[in-house]
Amino acid sequence: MVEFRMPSLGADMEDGTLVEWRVKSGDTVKRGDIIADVDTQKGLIEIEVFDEGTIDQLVIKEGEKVPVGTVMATITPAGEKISSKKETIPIKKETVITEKAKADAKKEPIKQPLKEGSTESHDRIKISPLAKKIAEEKGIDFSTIKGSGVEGIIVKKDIDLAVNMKVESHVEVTGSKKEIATQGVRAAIASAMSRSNREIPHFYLETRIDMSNALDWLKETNKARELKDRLLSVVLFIKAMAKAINEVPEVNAYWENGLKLKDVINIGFAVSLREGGVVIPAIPNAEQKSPSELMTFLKDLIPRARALKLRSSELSESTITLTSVGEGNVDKVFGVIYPPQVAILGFGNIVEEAWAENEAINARPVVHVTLAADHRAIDGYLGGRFLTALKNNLQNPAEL
Amino acid sequence: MNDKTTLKLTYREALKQGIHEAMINNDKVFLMGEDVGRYGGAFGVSKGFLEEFGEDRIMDVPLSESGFVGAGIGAALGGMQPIVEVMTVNFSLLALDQIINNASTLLHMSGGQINVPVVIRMNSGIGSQLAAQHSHSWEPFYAHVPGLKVVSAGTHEDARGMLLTALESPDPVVIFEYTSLLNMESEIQSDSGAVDIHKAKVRREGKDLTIITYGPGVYKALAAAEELTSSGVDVEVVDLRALRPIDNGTIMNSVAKTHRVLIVEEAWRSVSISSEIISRIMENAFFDLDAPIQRLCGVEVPIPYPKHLEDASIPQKEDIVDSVLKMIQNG
Amino acid sequence: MKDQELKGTIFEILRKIAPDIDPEELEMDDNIREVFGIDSFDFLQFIIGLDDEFGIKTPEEDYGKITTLNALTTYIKSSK
Amino acid sequence: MEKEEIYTHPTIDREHGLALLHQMILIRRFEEKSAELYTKEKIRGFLHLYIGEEAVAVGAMQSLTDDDNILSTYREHGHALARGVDPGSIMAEMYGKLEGCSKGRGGSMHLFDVDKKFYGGNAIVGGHLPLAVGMALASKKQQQHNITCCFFGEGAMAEGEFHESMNLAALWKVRVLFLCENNLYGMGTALRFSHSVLELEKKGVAYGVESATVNGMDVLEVKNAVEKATAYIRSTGKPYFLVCNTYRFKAHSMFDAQLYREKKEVNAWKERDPIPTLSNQLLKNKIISQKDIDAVEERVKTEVQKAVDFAEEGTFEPIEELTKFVYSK
Repeated sequence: MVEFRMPSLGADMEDGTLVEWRVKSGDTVKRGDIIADVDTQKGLIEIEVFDEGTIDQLVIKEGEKVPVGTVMATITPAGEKISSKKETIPIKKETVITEKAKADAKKEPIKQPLKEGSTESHDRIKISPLAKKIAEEKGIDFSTIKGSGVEGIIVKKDIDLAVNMKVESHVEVTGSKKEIATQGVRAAIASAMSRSNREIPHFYLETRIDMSNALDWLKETNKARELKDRLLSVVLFIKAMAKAINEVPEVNAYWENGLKLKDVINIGFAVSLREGGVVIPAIPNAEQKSPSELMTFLKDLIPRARALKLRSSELSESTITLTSVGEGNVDKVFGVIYPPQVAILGFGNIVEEAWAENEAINARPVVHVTLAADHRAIDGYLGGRFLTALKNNLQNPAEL
Repeated sequence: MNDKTTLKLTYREALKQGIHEAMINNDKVFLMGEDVGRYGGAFGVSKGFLEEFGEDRIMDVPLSESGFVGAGIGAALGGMQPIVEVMTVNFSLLALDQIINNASTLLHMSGGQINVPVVIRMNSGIGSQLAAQHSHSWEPFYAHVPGLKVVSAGTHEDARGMLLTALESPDPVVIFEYTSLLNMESEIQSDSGAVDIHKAKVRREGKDLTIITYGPGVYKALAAAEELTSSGVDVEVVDLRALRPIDNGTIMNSVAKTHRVLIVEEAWRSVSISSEIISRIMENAFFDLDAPIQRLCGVEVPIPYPKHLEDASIPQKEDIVDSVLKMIQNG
Repeated sequence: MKDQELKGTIFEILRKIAPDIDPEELEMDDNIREVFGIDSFDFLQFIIGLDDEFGIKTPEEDYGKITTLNALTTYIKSSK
Repeated sequence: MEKEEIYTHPTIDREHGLALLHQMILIRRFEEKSAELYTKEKIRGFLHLYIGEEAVAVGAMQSLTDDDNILSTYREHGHALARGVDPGSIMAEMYGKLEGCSKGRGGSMHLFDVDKKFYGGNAIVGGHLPLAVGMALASKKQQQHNITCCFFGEGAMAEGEFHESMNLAALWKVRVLFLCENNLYGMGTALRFSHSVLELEKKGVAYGVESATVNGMDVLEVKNAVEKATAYIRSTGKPYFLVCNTYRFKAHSMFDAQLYREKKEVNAWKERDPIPTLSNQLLKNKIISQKDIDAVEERVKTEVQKAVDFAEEGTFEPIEELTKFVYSK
């Protein structure tokens, strides 16, 4: 018995509707005879039969729509009872190419096996792939780091800094987070200072500045202000320094086989930590801030610095540094330059000292100011002009 | 320049020397194209060749791009080594059926029996206000077709040497040459000859950022890089040269070094070579990226006729400098 | 306001300025700024604290009169 | 029907007559089997049957030598079989098997056999005409005198490439036989809807190409016409344009309801079926007997089944080989 099935006339033909049988059971058919008319999306098509013999049974009725391959009729083959096996074609479709093999061929092998995300879930932190890779390799939890890249994304520079802040000598890190952080600070200072010593040929200048005008102005100003808005002398130092930089820009630069001027004035303000160590956050565009703006800025900056809650960008943007002796009765400090800067200004305490002027001596509030500078970049003459400008600026505090 | 002597010549001159050497090397090589003979080449590249090699080897053809490009491909099937010059890439659209359905597919359809060693040279690109129909940059289109090798002669050295190597290839090679470079003078080694056509090339070493480009973008990127040194930015310039197959190795090495990428091309931005390069970098050097990849491409407009608009529709040196500075300053 | 209470408030202000110090260690005549390393910046915050807690607006000239706990408590009591 | 040149039938010997008959019957049965296998989803893609046009392929191949190049269209099974491409390798190709003449990569429309100088089926109408001109150009440049024979339908004559190729062939004086199988329908478009001038051979005159037309349903007439054409080409080195008026009995391809033509017209042409046209002439002139015809049918039956078995036993190429044959190395 041979089955006559709904033929497939095109790859896009799924089914056919039997419109009319051209034969009935008992009819004999030979190869090529039209056995039925089938309607398809292309129109009515005459269907040939390829086997020879007599129609046994018409299985489907006219008007029926059936998918390709459905048995439509059975035929008793002609001639010998069972036509030679070879003649009939096996119907089963070749199991050809597994879906998976086809998919594999399309996908280009991705070179880097995708690393399993190792950091726990935290809201979407924008970090560059490179920075993330280094952070993971160096075990840095970057969730606290504030990025310095565009739109605040964390970039390699930020991670490198954090890595330096971590204990460099791989000391077994124990104790509270605070301790770890302060050890980090110590490590950062150590590496910066040794690099400075290695690379920068320091030279030093010093001067004594009469602070009478400045302090008088300060007293008058504070009298007129609310207690919480009172100014401290340090803002006058910052302002005077910023103005002096405008006059001698060479001190606000970096050295890279040649002096390269910085176009912004970010004064690194040294904040000493009670438990030892110092952090130097930058006061960006110091020259544009008025003394009271500087005061408000410091009120936010210093406590955060002390609590080690600084953004890494704040720690890396300074272009020149201001340091001071802090409390106690040391009268001057010679700083060590923070690479790649080329200068550091050191302020002692304001102390009452003998001051000789116009052949008379009297007691004046005096501050000892030192300048440490990179002799590759600048030399004594420029350093001197800078300190003189600083001195003059402090003589007329009202213009600061 | 090292001690070897150098040769000062125009890009046109370099092209001419390349063809001349090819014609001398092998008598199966012949040049066919519109106005290549009596007219001396639409851009003067084959001037004097008709007198030197004769009509049989310098064939002026009628304006039947499909016909004569198809015939060139047929001649390659028949055992010759034709250099088919399509006057400009703009006219190659008429011959695309021959290039895509015959040249690049016969090897595969015939189960490896048939090679098509044809070289198709096309002058391309923008400049001198030829307006939309004469200012196309179809590199991305041709670079999309498996079976073709596609190269871009962005320097004098490549204009001089790519053809020679292309003629050695048993498979069809499409060479993009550039109208805007024709009159430009530069120096090449006096013994400069065949050059590789499969590898990209670092035209300038640098460590801060990589510019990836091809064609007219190369000299512009180099000029921009020079200017950027004064603002302390050290740019590496990678000339793709091969647009199919693309040389991943050179690209990924550079990305691993600089971590920042700017891609420059004149073709329209969408579905361009830059789109492909960005995808490959994402696939192969994702963890070397410290900033999102940026690109400067052709503005998606049929190239306008007026000079200022034409200039504005493709990246210029100044645009490259600005983009690099912005990328560096943004960290 | 008894001395004991007064001292407690002063200690509170000090802890706000320097969280990791222990005011209990302070002897009545120790110089507060030196013992706890309070610089001019912290001291200004301290003065502001006194103003918030006791409503005393210590003028700059009086800074010298409040260097020890003793001096401080007498100063506060006298200014109320 | 247009007036055609009448050829007197030179006496044809028994052996040659049987050979022609055998080739036409092989093509006919091979195509019928292909249709059957298509309905059984063994063959996919497009399938364009040559049934009805056998006389053209068989007639033409008689005067084309082993050195001559052949370029064909997607209705190419007849040309390939008549050219001697192995039926098994054609069937395997349509099965997409590695043993196919194009390693399964081309399918029904892209049969290639360079040993037989059979440079493919081309599926872009008219796309192969410039190739033919180019191959003939290459022959000329290498002082070879072989012919490049290019089969195409009347539909291709509306393509620019026909006009460009005819002009180039005449301009460059190269040995191309432009052989048009005019089966009156470009897929579903009758001749009168695609050509302003219906006497197609006239188009050759415009390019100074020697042109002629012949009854494409009589293998002997086609044989003689092609003999004349190839002789002209070999002696003058100039191209020749021959239009064979023929007809396809089956649809354009498998999935075609043939809405564009009348059954009446199909039956009328079936009256001129090229196979009985030959066998009756040979029987009438007592050159062969009915027994001979039955023997040919039997031999063909085995040949076709052998081809099917060869295809059935063929293997599918592993996916890893996917990007082979894109470049040479």
